[in-house]
Amino acid sequence: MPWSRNELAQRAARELQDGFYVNLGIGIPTRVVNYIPKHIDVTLESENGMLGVGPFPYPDQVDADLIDAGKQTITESPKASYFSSVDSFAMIRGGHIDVAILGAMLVSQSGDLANWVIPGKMVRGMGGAMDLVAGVKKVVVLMDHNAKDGSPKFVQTCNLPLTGAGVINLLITTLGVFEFRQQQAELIELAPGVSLQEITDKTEADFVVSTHLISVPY
Amino acid sequence: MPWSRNELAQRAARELQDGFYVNLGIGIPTRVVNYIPKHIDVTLESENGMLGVGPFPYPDQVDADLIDAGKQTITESPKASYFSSVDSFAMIRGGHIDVAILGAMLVSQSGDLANWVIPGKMVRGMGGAMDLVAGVKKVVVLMDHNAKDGSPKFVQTCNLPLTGAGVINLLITTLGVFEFRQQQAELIELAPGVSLQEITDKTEADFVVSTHLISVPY
Amino acid sequence: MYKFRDDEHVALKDLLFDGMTIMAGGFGLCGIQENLINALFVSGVCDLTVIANNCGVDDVGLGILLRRRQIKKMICSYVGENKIFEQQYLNGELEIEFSPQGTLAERCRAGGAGIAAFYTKTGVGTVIADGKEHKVFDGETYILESALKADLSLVKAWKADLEGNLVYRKTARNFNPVMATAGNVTVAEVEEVVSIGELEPDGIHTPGIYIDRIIEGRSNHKPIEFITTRNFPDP
Amino acid sequence: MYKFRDDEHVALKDLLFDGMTIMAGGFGLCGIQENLINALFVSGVCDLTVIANNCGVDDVGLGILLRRRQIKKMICSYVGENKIFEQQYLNGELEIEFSPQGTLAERCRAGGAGIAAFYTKTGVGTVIADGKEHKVFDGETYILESALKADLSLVKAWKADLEGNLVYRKTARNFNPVMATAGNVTVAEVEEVVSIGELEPDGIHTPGIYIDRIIEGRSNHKPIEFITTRNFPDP
Repeated sequence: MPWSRNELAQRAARELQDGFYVNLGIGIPTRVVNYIPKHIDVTLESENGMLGVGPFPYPDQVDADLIDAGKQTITESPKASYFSSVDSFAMIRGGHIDVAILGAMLVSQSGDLANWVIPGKMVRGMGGAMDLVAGVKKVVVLMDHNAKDGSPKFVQTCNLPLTGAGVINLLITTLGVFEFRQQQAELIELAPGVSLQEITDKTEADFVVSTHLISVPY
Repeated sequence: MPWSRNELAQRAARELQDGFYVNLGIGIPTRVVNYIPKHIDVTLESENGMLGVGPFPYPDQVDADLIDAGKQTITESPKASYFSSVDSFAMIRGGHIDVAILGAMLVSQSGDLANWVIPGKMVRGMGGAMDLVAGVKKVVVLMDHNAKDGSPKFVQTCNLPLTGAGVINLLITTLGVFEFRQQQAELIELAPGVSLQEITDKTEADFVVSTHLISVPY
Repeated sequence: MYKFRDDEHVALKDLLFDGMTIMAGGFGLCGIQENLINALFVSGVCDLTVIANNCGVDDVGLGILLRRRQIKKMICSYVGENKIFEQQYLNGELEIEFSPQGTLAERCRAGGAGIAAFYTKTGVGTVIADGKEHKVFDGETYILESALKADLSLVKAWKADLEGNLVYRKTARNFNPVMATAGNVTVAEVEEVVSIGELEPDGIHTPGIYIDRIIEGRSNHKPIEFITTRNFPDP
Repeated sequence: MYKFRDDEHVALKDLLFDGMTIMAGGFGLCGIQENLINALFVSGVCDLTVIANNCGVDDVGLGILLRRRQIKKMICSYVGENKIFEQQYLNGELEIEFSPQGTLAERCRAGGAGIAAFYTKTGVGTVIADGKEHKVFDGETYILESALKADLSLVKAWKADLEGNLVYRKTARNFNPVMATAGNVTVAEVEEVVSIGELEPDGIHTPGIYIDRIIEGRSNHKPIEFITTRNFPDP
């Protein structure tokens, strides 16, 4: 059975290590915060200018001067620091953030990411996504393995404008986990009960299968 | 009679206007601070990272964390702010400082400045001088008109490594004042009692004489 | 004292001209110049090129300038949820230049810091790289991005002293400090003006050299785009 | 807690190797890492390329590393008054690369900020421009300067919390914040370590993300190069 969206977030949380600085994108990635193991100390960055993002505020704590990159009201953790957009993206582009976890529209077999243009809708802009994928040490992408109409989202070539070319390190879909090395995808893990046959059938991208493939019967 | 070094500083102070942000070089330029008219509010910048340099400290105020670009102990004025070397030179290079007043070894007729290599001595480096002359809105140079051996210091071409090419806006020597426009020098003022003949004889550089030349009999 | 102005209209009056380029700090509706933007609206200045990370929403922030069609071109990273914007864009009345958020910030920094252009990895292999110079450093490809400057920069800070030294509050800092450096003239709107000497010199975010005029904002609504909260814990 | 180390020797021990590149903040003797530099001296690590604005004086700061001939090359803007330095340089034992002070700072910033290179006006028409790419923007000539990075950065701050958030004091800030960003590993020496939450989040100069290890300096002599004072006013 495929992973649920919460299980995607839970699987992504396993990529986090003690002391990591992490940027979480809008959507499913924000749920990762619920699955960070208690014994691990992770600092969340928000690209509008802070390190040490805390949980949502209680209703009487809401502060208009304290929002995250998704423009939602947040709180600060005790170790928080604030800085300008220039300093924030110097940090991102300079490779100081350990992991960025992002959503995707399409992913290509060479690790290209397309997540800023939604077909048929007006282009609203890439925000900080291009900077994040170009700069962060490890880019983890979470997405449904297929679109609602069943069409593959992990494809040979993205036919949507790219956010970054060959930038993805790890792709976690509802059916499995792919690692990218030298812009070559390798299937390393299957969601419980998902067969190699099933994931192959539902994928357009070429990929190799790890000799250490993790496969759990449901 | 030529201007004394204090009179050079006094003449340079006349270039300052209310609200100006000013960088003063080491040597004679530091004396300019003694001649700033009381009714004028000028903010001194030190390129090691502060605006609002105050006077030297009283002996019991000396603070090792508070020095100017000449590595001398100083104090802060009430409106002072501190910033990093990066931000300091962003300010300088970005053209935010109104005037820099500097010393010189040689000046050429096209406004080239040579002040970082002393002949016969080991090269110690240019420090922030190249950044200042490239970035500050108005560069004023103060120097003796001739070297100790009588040789001209305002020359056709500098035969010393340059600090900047065509960067000088105003040259104040012990004999007079030259303005540079389109890398062409124009004599606009003579020190009291100095004749056009005398300054011409003691200058190697080509210059034009202003139709509004200020000449005061001694 | 000479930097302080009585209100937003007085502060901007002689600085505005049709066709000018204006930078405005802010991220979404956080750290925007409510009063100065209102003065822009009232002035009717038009054919503006606006450089800002976003363009407000329909009735708030830079969005209000769209009602009088004052903006000709936006340089931004994300448009936001803005129906009038979408309409004017689809009608061809409004031009957009998208710049990735970090590149946008860095281009403004370059403008203020005397850097003409810089090489960045951001956008390599995307439409953003089209027509730009590519160069390889240490085996990696970078693209050349150029500086941005403005005729006028509008910034919002928490506090200012009369010298123009500014302190921002939390994430309302965002693009404000960098845009303060890249305007030919910079006007700051603050919540509180304090005496010289009240701000800690080590804690000043924008030195007064960058600020030409200051107003104390008359209204500080500080609207919030998305209020998200958690429940109070059980007692 | 995991960033704090007992002393300067423990903090550096496993990070040093011959031939490495080290950045060190400081301007003259102001804001230098007295204890960490001493640990470098004691370690005997050699063939160093050192990137710093200056090289201390004979017996203080980076100057002490010259006594054991640990430095192979200096990248700096000004050598300072240093007899041993002069001697080793004239003997050809020491290589110097001069970079204008602002260009040096900006090159370190580029290294830390993912900018491969940038165009600046500084140095155009001087020996600094020799062999560098020239390009005209808006009628003005600029030269291309490249990023600097280091295997190890040493910085001095006033206070740190255990997360590594740093606050500097007055002009001792200088090159320290930028060098904190450009080291593969960065070690901070501070005068006082405080608990998490004690530093004002809006007032932090270097966020902890840049700091890998922290020590509280055992000695803080803070020597002064030139003591200049004025006389007490007449009573």
